[in-house]
Amino acid sequence: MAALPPPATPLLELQGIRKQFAGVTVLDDISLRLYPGEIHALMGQNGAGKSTLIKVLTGVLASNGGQMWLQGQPVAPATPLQAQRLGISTVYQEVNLCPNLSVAENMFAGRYPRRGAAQGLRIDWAEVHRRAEALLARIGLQIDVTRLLSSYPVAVQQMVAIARALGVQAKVLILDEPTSSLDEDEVQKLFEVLRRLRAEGLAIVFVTHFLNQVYAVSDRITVLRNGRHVGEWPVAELGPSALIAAMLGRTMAEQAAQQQPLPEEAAQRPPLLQTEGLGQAGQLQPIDLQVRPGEVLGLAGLLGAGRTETARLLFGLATPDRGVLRIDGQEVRFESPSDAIRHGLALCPEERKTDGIVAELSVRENIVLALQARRGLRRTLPAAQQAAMAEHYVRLMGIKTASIETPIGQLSGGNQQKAVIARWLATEPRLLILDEPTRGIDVAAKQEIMAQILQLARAGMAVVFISSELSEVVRVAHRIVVLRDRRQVGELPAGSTEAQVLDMIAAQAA
Amino acid sequence: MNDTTAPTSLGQRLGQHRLLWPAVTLLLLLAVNASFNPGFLHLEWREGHLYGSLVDILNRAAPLVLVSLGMTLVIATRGIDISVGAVVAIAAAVAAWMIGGQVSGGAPRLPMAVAIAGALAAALACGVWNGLLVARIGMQPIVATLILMVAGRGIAQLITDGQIITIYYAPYFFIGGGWLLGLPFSLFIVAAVLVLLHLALRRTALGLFIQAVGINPTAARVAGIRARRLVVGVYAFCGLCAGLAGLLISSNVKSADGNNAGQLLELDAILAVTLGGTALAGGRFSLAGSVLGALIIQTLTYAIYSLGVPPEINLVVKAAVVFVVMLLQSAEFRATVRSAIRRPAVQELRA
Amino acid sequence: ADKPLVLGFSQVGAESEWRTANTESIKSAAKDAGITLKFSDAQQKQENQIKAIRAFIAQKVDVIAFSPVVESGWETVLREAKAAKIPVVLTDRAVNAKDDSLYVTFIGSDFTEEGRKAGRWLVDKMKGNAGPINIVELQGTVGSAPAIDRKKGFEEIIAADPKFKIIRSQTGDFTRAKGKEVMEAFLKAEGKKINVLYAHNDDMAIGAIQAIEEAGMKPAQDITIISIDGVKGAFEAMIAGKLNVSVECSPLLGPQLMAIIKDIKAGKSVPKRIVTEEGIFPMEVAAKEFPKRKY
Amino acid sequence: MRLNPKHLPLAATVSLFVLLASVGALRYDGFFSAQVFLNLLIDNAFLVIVAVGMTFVILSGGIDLSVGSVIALTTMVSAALVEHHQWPPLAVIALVLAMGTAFGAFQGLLIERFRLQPFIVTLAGMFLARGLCYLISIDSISITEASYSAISQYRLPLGEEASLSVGALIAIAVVLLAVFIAHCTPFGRTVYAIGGNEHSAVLMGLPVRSTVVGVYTLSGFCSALAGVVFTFYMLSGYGLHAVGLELDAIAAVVIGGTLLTGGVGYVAGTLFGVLTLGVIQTLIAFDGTLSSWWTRIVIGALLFFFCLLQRFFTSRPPRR
Ligand SMILES: Nc1ncnc2c1ncn2[C@@H]1O[C@H](COP(=O)(O)OP(=O)(O)OP(=O)(O)O)[C@@H](O)[C@H]1O
Ligand SMILES: Nc1ncnc2c1ncn2[C@@H]1O[C@H](COP(=O)(O)OP(=O)(O)OP(=O)(O)O)[C@@H](O)[C@H]1O
Ligand SMILES: [Mg+2]
Ligand SMILES: [Mg+2]
Repeated sequence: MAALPPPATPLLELQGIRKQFAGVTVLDDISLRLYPGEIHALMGQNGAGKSTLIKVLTGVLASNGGQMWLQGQPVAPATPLQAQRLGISTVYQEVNLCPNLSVAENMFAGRYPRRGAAQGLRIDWAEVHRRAEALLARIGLQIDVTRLLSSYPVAVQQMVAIARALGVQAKVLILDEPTSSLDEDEVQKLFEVLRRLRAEGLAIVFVTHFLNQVYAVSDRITVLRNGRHVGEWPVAELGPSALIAAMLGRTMAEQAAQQQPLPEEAAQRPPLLQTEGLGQAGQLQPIDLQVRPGEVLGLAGLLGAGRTETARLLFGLATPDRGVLRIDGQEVRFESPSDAIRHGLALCPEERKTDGIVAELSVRENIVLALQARRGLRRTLPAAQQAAMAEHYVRLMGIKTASIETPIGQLSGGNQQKAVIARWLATEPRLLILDEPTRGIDVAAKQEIMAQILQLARAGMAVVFISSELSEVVRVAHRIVVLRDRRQVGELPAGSTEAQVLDMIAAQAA
Repeated sequence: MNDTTAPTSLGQRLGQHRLLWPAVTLLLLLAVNASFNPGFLHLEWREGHLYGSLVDILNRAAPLVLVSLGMTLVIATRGIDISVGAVVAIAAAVAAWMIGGQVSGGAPRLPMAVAIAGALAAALACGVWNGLLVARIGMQPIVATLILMVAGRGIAQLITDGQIITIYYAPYFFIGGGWLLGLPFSLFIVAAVLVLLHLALRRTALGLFIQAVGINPTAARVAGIRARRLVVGVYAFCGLCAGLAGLLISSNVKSADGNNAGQLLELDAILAVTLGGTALAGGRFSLAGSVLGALIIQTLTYAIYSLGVPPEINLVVKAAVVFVVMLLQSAEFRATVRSAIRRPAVQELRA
Repeated sequence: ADKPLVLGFSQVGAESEWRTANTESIKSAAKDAGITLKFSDAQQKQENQIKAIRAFIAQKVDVIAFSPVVESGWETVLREAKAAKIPVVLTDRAVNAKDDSLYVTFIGSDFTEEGRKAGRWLVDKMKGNAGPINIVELQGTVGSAPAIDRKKGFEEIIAADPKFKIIRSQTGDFTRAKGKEVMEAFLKAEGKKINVLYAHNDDMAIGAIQAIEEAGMKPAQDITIISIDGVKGAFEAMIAGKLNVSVECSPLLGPQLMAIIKDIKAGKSVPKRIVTEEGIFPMEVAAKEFPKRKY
Repeated sequence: MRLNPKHLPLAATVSLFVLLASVGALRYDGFFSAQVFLNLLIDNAFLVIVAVGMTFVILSGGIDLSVGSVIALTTMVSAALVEHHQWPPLAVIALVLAMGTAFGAFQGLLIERFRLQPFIVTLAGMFLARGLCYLISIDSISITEASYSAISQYRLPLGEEASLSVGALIAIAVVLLAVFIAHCTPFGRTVYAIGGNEHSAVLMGLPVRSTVVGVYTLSGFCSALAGVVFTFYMLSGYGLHAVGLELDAIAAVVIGGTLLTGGVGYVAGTLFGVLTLGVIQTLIAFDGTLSSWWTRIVIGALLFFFCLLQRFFTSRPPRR
């Protein structure tokens, strides 16, 4: 397929797109060509300008220059509504739906099937629900569509957003990191749908930080770096290392080796955190965990396996109604996260938009927030120390920001995530729980963060590591606890493979 | 989205300062007053203190400024407190009842310090009550404080037995009517609260926590901020401010009126906070903005009195000024005006 | 068969001392007369009064009495009372209904007359003065009946002589705090030009007196002060020589009301309009009168 | 039958209303009668109508403080035109409805076009509308016009001793229509979406701008309609009519289970919010022993217990 030469006229063409925020140029002379019947990967590091380009192209942001043609006609959508009317359907990076509406409504808002007299004033709810279920079934999700969107975890919300975009008759489909918290199964189902749409002649833009996904579905790749256009290649002509080089502007060192079992003397230490039958009715079956200082415990499972729920119970965000939680052998009960934090715990939450960032506060304030909360109101961190700390983490994690006083809401998604991780590293916890920490983070930064975690573990910190990316889990974990259907189903040692984990999950299904 | 170029010169930075437009409004109002009323800016030394319209405005604005400060913090945490007027009445009633006394003057029923402490304690208790309803029980701030707004005036009238209690004990008059270094003593109280609050926000993490809770309560909780305590504290502070305002008002008019003291003060306070540029959605706030907002309101009121505006059109004038102020503050409006001015000019060039 | 009479009384509110004295008078008089009182406070809202009257009708009380918040807008509900055969007595303020069979009688003061009394007193006092006499006026709440009528009555009298001039008139909402605040502004704007202050109630006058004193002037001497109501505070001010005169507006309607109710129930005919006895108290008689005051 | 958790606040409000009413019926003679309950509707018809308009505003995440003043202005304009200028009633009603709608639309445009805070815009609107009343007349104007009086006194008989007024019928119609708009039309659903997350609603391609203007326009219309009903109720125009009504309306909406932050709530809840406030007042009127200040304290206390129980019933385990 990819061998076919592209048709002469692009379906959508952008030229010389420019975008500035308060004088800072974030897009500079960007061009992009989309042909009918292709999946086009838009690649770049965190903060390269991918999401901004998408927002300009769909009328969310006004551009500061450049032109756009759709099927040869110049167009300039000024609002997302206009873009939709032109046949551009978009899934934006963060889940941008309304939590207070039902799943079905979120999928059909703005284009409800109507019924009744005179072109239909009245929404046909039965039809809405039927179509919503059908659409979700296409990407393999069977849920109650009349329930509120907010009652589902972010991964489900992400799939609902995708389903919404698939539900319209579009010419162009844009997906900005749609797979960032989906697991392998869901991703495969999504790809099947994308391939079908490609066959129908849609042009699809696909943004991701997972290189394997790029090579699995896309036909051509456009790479951005620092708001500039680096180049456009057919996928066959740009191998992974060349792609990384194009994105970073340099080559990347080899990935760290697989995690080794915990050294004998470390394994002998008494557990820092221990649960005995900890659970919550309807949310999580009783679960037994132990984490030792210096140990990285991986939690693996599919969507809805109960990993997030486990983390919330450990951190006092949810209240267990059975079982015991011990820290240093002492039984504890956490009423709120601040109790957990005082015992040296930290949780980097899964949903950065709702549970993580405080959008209007600066990067500095976001980074020092948890540490300051632990120190209390009065023992304020001096301004100089705050700045130094923020600068340190901005450098360490490679956070791309104009300054440490920039509101964090203005950072790109991946950079926000890095700042939230930095917030928890700054508390120097004894036990760090990371729930999908690498969500939306680019390849280079991912490596940096994994290295950081390993180094901290070597220095004696205990880590609970949760990720939908099995490859990450098997790489960093000393032990992997496998969950399924909100139940603990087994444990695997360091050095296990992804296949072994999947086998364990599947075995239980039988 | 903000597409302007980066501020470079001092002038540009000043132009983008968020207090610019409130300050401009205040100056405009003062200018209007001064042009219609030549004696307006005149200050003289009379009986050992400054005398003049400006002093009056500051003195009258003192209770409103205090309440606005408390309200600012409440609003910053995404809350609202519509009970402040009632709390003013309660504090005034408690103080007046405790001081009691006779026409002849003479000794108060309880020592003045006790009366003041009692009034402030009552106000603080009101604030804590509001805070607990909001933070513990989880009621919506507007209904939680509506309860006290309705019941509070009843409580105040219960204390005063429905009468206006006149206070005859002269030392008490100093709080809201006395002079220190030639200036009204109330200004010193306001200044003290302002300085303390400023220090508390600067020297401790209070400001950071309040904003974090106001912008994203869930994230703040996950980050380990004890949001509930903070919210209770903020409402308590707001109650305390209202209590102080109650002392000022009752001392200034030498009486406590359970029904009318602080009537509609909640609206004025919220208006002051919003005029000062703080959004009701919570988060970023500005104390100086609220002070400016309160001064704008009081200057406007004063202008209405001193310009001889007929009482029937007081409200229309007030509405007009509020419309103008908020339009001035809106970047979108200024952009519209600018482009409306520019467009004809461009057309002329083309012609 | 001697079940006590039940009276449903809907009060305007408790917005002033005058009003509380009025309520007190009615409550104690009902008790003395052995009448069961159903009391309802309308918090200054006409809607609430109408609701209360409907509730009284539903409870089948023997007599309904109320002090209307405003004069207009009572036809419908009074018709309902009439249909339920419950006699209605108005106190303190009248209603303007075309059909005057809707109520039995009206007991109360005449706000316009109070304004006139204040005006007459001033004309009398300023007889020897060639003028011009500059008056500032502190009005009650904009739109309220006493504010409108007291202004009207006062203006009616002083209009006869061009030497009287109202140079400033602003609302003080019937409260001390506002009265003081407005007077402060008047003093700054007009200074020594002000000869007379006319306040629509005592509370505003008391507030204004403080403002005058704080401006370094002598109330009742530098500025002649007239107010209405005759509450205790006003007498204290007069005794202290700070207020020239207060026109009485008596709130003590209770005993009269109870007597009328008994008459109505006994089937006696009652006059349509009963005016309460009201005096005018200049500062000279204040000390003598003060011990007799009940409110 | 299992209750959808979405409907829990609504169910709580309704049951608490029933509870309060039962308390009244048990304690006071004559309380348990059809007319007492119909009076709740008759006496609060205008409040129901404004509160319905307010519900949409609050659902969209805004607030409208101008409603009480718009009612006053409507009564004033109606009375002045009918009494002083002898306009035909139908023309007057059409005019005031158009006027209120335009007033709402004006506020909505300011809010939407210049990104102003609804609170100040409508607060200024509140000052303006009331100020305009005084420009017409500071005194109250009685309406003696025949058809107004006839409508005011008309009662639709329901059985033996019970009847409903025209205003109450209009209020019921408004509630039914509003329930339909809120739940079965794209406009209504867009209002919920905006309240849930305005930014998302924009990105979803919903007509946010026109809906925001529409919401305030609707509220302006409802206020004017409530004003018309109020004119029937009072047969007079007065600048001090409906003072503080905005707070009652907001309280009714919030008590009805709608979140002030927007996006969550029901029109039907608002109806019960109004009825609850009404029943509290009726209870106090029937009691008849409370002094002015105890009246306030008791209203406050009843509100407190109501909201407390409501919270108690509706508090759910946290998300998920
Ligand atoms: N509203 C804004 N104001 C100022 N700067 C902004 C704003 N939005 C984005 N930026 C800046 O634009 C740059 C590009 O951001 P963008 O979100 O497009 O990155 P991205 O390529 O999507 O990154 P990621 O992979 O992390 O999602 C970033 O440096 C970001 O800080
Ligand atoms: N594919 C799915 N279908 C239906 N429900 C799901 C699905 N995925 C998640 N859920 C919901 O998620 C809840 C448990 O999610 P939880 O967040 O604890 O699991 P998780 O393993 O962390 O999943 P995730 O990878 O999404 O974070 C369940 O209550 C379930 O309703
Ligand atoms: Mg992005
Ligand atoms: Mg999870």
